Amino acid sequence: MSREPYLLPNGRVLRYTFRERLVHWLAGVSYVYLLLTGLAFWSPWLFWIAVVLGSPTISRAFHPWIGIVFLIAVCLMYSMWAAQMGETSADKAWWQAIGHYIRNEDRQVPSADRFNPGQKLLFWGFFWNAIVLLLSGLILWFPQSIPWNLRFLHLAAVLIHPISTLLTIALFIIHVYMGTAMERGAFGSVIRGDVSRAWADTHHHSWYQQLLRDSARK
Amino acid sequence: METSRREFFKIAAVGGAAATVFGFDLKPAYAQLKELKIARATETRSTCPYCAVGCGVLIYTIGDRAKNVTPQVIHVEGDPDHPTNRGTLCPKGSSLEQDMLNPRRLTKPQVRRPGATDWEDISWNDALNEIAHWTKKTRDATFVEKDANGRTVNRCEGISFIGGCTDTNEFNYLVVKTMRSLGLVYLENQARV
Amino acid sequence: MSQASTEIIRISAHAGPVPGAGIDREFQVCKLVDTTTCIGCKACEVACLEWNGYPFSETTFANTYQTMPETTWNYWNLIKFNEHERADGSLMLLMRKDQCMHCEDPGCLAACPADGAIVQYANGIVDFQEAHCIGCGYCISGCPFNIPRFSPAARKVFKCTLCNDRVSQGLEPACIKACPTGCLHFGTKTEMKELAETRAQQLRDQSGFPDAGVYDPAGVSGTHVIYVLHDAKNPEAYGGLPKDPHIPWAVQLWKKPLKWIGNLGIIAGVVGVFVHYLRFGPKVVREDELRSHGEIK
Amino acid sequence: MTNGWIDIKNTDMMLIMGGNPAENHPCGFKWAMEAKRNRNAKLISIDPRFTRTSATADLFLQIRAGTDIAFLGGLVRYAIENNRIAKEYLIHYTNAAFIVKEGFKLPEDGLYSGFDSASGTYDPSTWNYQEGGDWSGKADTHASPAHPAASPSPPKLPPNVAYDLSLEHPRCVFQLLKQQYSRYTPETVERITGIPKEQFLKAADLFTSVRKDGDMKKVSTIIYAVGWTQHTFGTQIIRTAAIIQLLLGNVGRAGGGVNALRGHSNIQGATDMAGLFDSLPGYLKAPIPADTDLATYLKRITPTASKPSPWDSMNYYSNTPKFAVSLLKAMYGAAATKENGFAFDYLPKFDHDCSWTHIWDDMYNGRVKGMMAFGMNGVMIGPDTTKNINALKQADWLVVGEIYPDETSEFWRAPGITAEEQKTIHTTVYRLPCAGFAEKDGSMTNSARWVTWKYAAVPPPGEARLDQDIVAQIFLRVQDLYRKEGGKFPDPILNLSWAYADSAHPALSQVAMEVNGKALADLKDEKTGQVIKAGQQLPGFAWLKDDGTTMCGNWIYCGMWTEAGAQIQRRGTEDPSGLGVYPNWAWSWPANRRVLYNRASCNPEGRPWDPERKQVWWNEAARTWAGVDVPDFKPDSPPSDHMGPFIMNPEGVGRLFAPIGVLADGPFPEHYEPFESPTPNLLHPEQSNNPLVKKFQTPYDKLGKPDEFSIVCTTYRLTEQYHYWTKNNPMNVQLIPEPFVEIPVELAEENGIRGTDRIKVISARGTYIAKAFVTRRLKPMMIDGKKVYQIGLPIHQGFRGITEDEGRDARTPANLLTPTVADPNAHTPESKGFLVRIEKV
Repeated sequence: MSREPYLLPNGRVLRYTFRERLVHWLAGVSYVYLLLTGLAFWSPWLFWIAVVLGSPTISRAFHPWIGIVFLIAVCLMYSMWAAQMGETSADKAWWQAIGHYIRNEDRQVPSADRFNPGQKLLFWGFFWNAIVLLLSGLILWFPQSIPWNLRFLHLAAVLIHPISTLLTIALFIIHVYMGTAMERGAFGSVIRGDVSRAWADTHHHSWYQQLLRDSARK
Repeated sequence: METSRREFFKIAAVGGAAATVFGFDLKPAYAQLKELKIARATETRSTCPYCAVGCGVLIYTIGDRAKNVTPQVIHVEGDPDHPTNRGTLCPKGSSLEQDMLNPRRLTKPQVRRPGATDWEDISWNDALNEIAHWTKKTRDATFVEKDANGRTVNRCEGISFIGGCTDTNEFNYLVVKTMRSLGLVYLENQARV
Repeated sequence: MSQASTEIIRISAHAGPVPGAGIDREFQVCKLVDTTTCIGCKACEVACLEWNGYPFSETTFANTYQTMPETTWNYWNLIKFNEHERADGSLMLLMRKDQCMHCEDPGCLAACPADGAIVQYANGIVDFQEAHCIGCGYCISGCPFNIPRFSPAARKVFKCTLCNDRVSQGLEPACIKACPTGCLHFGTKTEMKELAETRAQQLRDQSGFPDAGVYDPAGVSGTHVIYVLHDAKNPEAYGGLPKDPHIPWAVQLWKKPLKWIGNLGIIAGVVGVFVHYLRFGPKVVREDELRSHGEIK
Repeated sequence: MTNGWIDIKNTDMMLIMGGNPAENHPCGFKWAMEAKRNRNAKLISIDPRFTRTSATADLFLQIRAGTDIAFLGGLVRYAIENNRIAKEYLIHYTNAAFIVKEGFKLPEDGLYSGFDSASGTYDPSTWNYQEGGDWSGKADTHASPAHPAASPSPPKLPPNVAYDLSLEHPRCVFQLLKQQYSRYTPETVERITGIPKEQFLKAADLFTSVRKDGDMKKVSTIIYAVGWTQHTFGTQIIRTAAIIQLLLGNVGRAGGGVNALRGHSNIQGATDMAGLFDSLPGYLKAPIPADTDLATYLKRITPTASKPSPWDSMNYYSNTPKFAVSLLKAMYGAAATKENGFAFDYLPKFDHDCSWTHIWDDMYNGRVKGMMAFGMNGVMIGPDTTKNINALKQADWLVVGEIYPDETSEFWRAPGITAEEQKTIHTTVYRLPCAGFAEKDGSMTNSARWVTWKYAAVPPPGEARLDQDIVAQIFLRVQDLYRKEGGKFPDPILNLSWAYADSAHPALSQVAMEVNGKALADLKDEKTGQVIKAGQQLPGFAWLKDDGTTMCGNWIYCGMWTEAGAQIQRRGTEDPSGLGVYPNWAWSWPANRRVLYNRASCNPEGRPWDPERKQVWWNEAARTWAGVDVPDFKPDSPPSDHMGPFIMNPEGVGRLFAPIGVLADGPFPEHYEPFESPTPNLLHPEQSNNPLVKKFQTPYDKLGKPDEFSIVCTTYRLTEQYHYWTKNNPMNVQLIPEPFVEIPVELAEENGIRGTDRIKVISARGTYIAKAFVTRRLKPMMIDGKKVYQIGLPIHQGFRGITEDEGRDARTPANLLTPTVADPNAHTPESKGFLVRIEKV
């Protein structure tokens, strides 16, 4: 864990460092671009998105390159957060209490560490899907280089790429919803980086308590 | 003088790529059907120069035979009226356009002097004069008027003419006329081989 | 050939009505390739290249008369040569003109995500529209015949157009016109089918090919290029003509059920979180608790 | 072709041998496919290789190159043994019933009677018909008159031939034919050709099935090309085919005939126009020293009728003097007078073989000092490229008219000739840029004898000039020199008729009109009263005169450009008979006749053999021959006159037996081995080869022995390429980019060769390098119990061309390998079937 002072002098708590925020938005923006261009090719009714984003040809040409950007961002996230995304014994209890969490009966939900199990799911979901999307995307990127007798790869990619995308979309919807509407203050945490102590205590009680303990030890 | 094949490919490839630079298409958006490239071209009826089926070919050239146009070949296809080929052509006939637009064609008279290791250009006038002199010199030197038995034979033994088999009847007739009059007996043709 | 036959009846990835849909099809065009009278002369290859004006490419000898292993983005028409031994030990040199089959139910069109990049005309021609092609290559996965070819230079996919520029002006395709032996024939689908069946019958009755037949695969609802084969039971022998071609199941799954499931899922997700918000609202930060602990003022 | 391209669609059976029309004449081959599709015609392909023609065949047999006479002789035997012959046709339309002179001997030992080993020639005086009348029932012994000693003057055919219509006389042509081919049993055929007996019998049965039970309705055709001609017995192979077609009654009939597929667009016209040392336009024989004046010459070349007395013979060549005099008038105009024998002395008289192979030999030996080559790549065409290159080194000058840089004009820098050596080569070479086909107008004659006019589409590029202008300009300058300086016998040069409006640029339309001929005085047809005024174009060769009142550059082309206009420019697409005659499309020699000898398509009573394929017939009411084609016959000769249908022969009938040295090497074809062969001649090992073939003596004229060179090699063209021309065309180069050698899988395995490996093909004369094409289309053969391999290589690559100039290819012309030995009749060299060995590079 970083040595940065998490309990800021102004009475707020540093939730995400600058590097983390940068990487998050690198991933976020690239994902959105991928999502929009992808959706344009997914449905004729959304094809206009590709037109708006330059031209369909540009969209097709940039999509895989932005995919690489997204993958880089995901890898950076992995290097930053993977250690904190391990499943703990407390997580199990959290999942059992997921119904309470959904109904906002937060008192009955076990307290969460820096990342709650939902966030961990988001992380790993994006991470593994990014890998899958990369592999299937590479095949789709260079369709002419797949020999005819390895055609099944191409066909598999045709199916896997959208399925994998759909999974990320599910995660993405929840992520955006929770980060904006549901947990007020979360959005600010990836913009400015800090949250209020109350916010930290509410949503990541264990983490906050640990921060307090660390600070007391000092 | 001779554009190499690789250069030729390069030129062609660049030309093809220019229309679509990195996906930006310069063509109008809703041009669904290509224009017929021979729509108003001039059609000339010719005969394929290759095998002896004698297929009728149509040579399409730019312009409408107006005086101010130098025709240029743009396409060749079979003559559908010709009873033998009925518009069909083999791979050789189908590629005749490349025979006419070929950068390898000879376009200047050349001479290789005795002992030379390369060609040099020569004017038509000089070339024809020199050839005429050679012809007369060799004919006069090798002409036999009477054979050992005193019979008139009037032949030139020192010159040979060999002709190809893709030139016209009229050309062949002129060759026979002129060469026999020079006294040639070594007069042969692709027809032999 | 009437202009009506070039009305567009299907458009790839097109939202909304198709201009020519439901048009009264006067007739559909069809190329008949009688492999039993093909002499592998490649006149069709040359005629195709000459008409379409593509540049020449370097080839190398590969122990065959075949010009190149496969068609390329600028070489749409290739005769495939195969030495084939019959059961009685006699040799056959099978020669088959390979090109776009112009499927009635085109896999390329089904797979294409670009609006208007692939269209099908009322006469049956499946045509790639360069101007609309985005170069994604999905058509390659949709095609059961291995036909669409990606050009890295142009970043677009190309294939045989069935010379729609000629056909729309009342001419036959360039390959058809050139074919010296009449192994290629052009006309309406109905008549070509009849001609093909007659020839197949003749091969069965007169020429000792009991399995001769017509290749007009039902898996893609028939094609606008049909073959007469000496042995219709073994189309693979003719340079890998698929026995039972159809739009790949992956493409079908993707374009039909998966699309609907996905669309529903996405809509359900968006609606779901909205409903959730209405029902439960945002999570509340427990400021009161902290305040009581004196951690915040 | 006796028939034509389109006429092939009328056939029921095709024997394609010595040719590969699917590859070399694809657009003509369509009519073979039409016959298959529309008539269920069968196609038999016999070739050293399984070709693309074979791919469409009903039956393919692999034959050893150069054993075609053995196969066809076997076919003759099979047809006779199984009575698959057209008896009535045979008796009335061939010389089957003619009785041959006593003293004639068949070549059981490889030699006919009359061979003189000192000169290596035959005295053909015994190859003649017996004089006499109806000999049926007459025994041989007491009928034969004393045999006269061979006369010094050339033998002549008797006017009144002895005959036996029962065909039983032991010396009648039919019996001799039967005897000649009795040796060609299926077993012998198998031993020589390598075709297993059962396969041979299958083919023989299939081909002769058209005459099953004597039915005359069906027709079969034989189609060949240079696979037959390029042998030291090439003419005799074609003779064998003719014999078969006469035996089966297929000549003159729609869908029948013996059909030579010419390999070049105007090879037919070039032959007709006599660009050949031994003939003059219209197949007139070129004069020889013995022709001391016009009368002697005309007497020698004008045949007299020779037939059984009750029969009639038109002997059309009795008109030869008219053709010859009209030609001389065309050439020398006013200078050709009755008094000077129409300037007969202006024509050169040849005294020895001046044919293709001799040109190069005589050039090598210093006799020929200058050469003009127009559109003719002599170095590549060979045979023996090395010899031709070395011959050119001896020449003083060479003029090449070409459209691309070619090997002949650059012989002095052929691969292997160093810059040092180039300095020692004293030949002056002029390379003149000529015009391509699209830049010239003029007429060309296709294989079906159709003379078609073409129009110029574009001007020649750069400084290139029209070929006819170049020849005219050279000639006019030579003429000028003789006019100014004098010289040896200038008369023919100064007096050559050159009445073209622009003498240095002769318009080909004017030349064509001269070739057609015109009246020089008012002419009147006594019968019809029709008059042709002086100066008018002649409507046909029947109008030609031997008194100098007509001129005609080529009598067989008379009728192509008449007062009614250019017949060769006609474009009528109607074909009322459906037989593919197209009488109003262009014009066909002779007299716009599309199928030669078409009188033979009717029975002796003048009714078509097959009422469904009616070409001509006798119209009793009008007392004339009528038809959808122009009858090749005397139009008012009723069947009762029994005029023979083969009006160009003095006999009036087809020749199963070719008498008095019509062919130098025998009246019947006999199997001889190619000069390089893996086996001695199994019929007569002591006389393996054609005894009349001349052997050359230069250091390059080496022949290989089978112990050193055990593989039979043949050369051929590919459909994608045309000779040495399309190697300059990027499209054709893309189709066939590199030279290759087709070798059997078994041979490849024995030598550890895989497809695309580079290999050397070595003959006694040179080495050819190319990639191996390992294929199952060539199989090892058993020749008299010995395994023999055949390989084949295309001829198209040389040392100038697109890929050659890039250095991608071995720079070896295929004709480095071929030997300089030629057919004694047609003088065509033997490029098909020679010996090589192969090595991996």
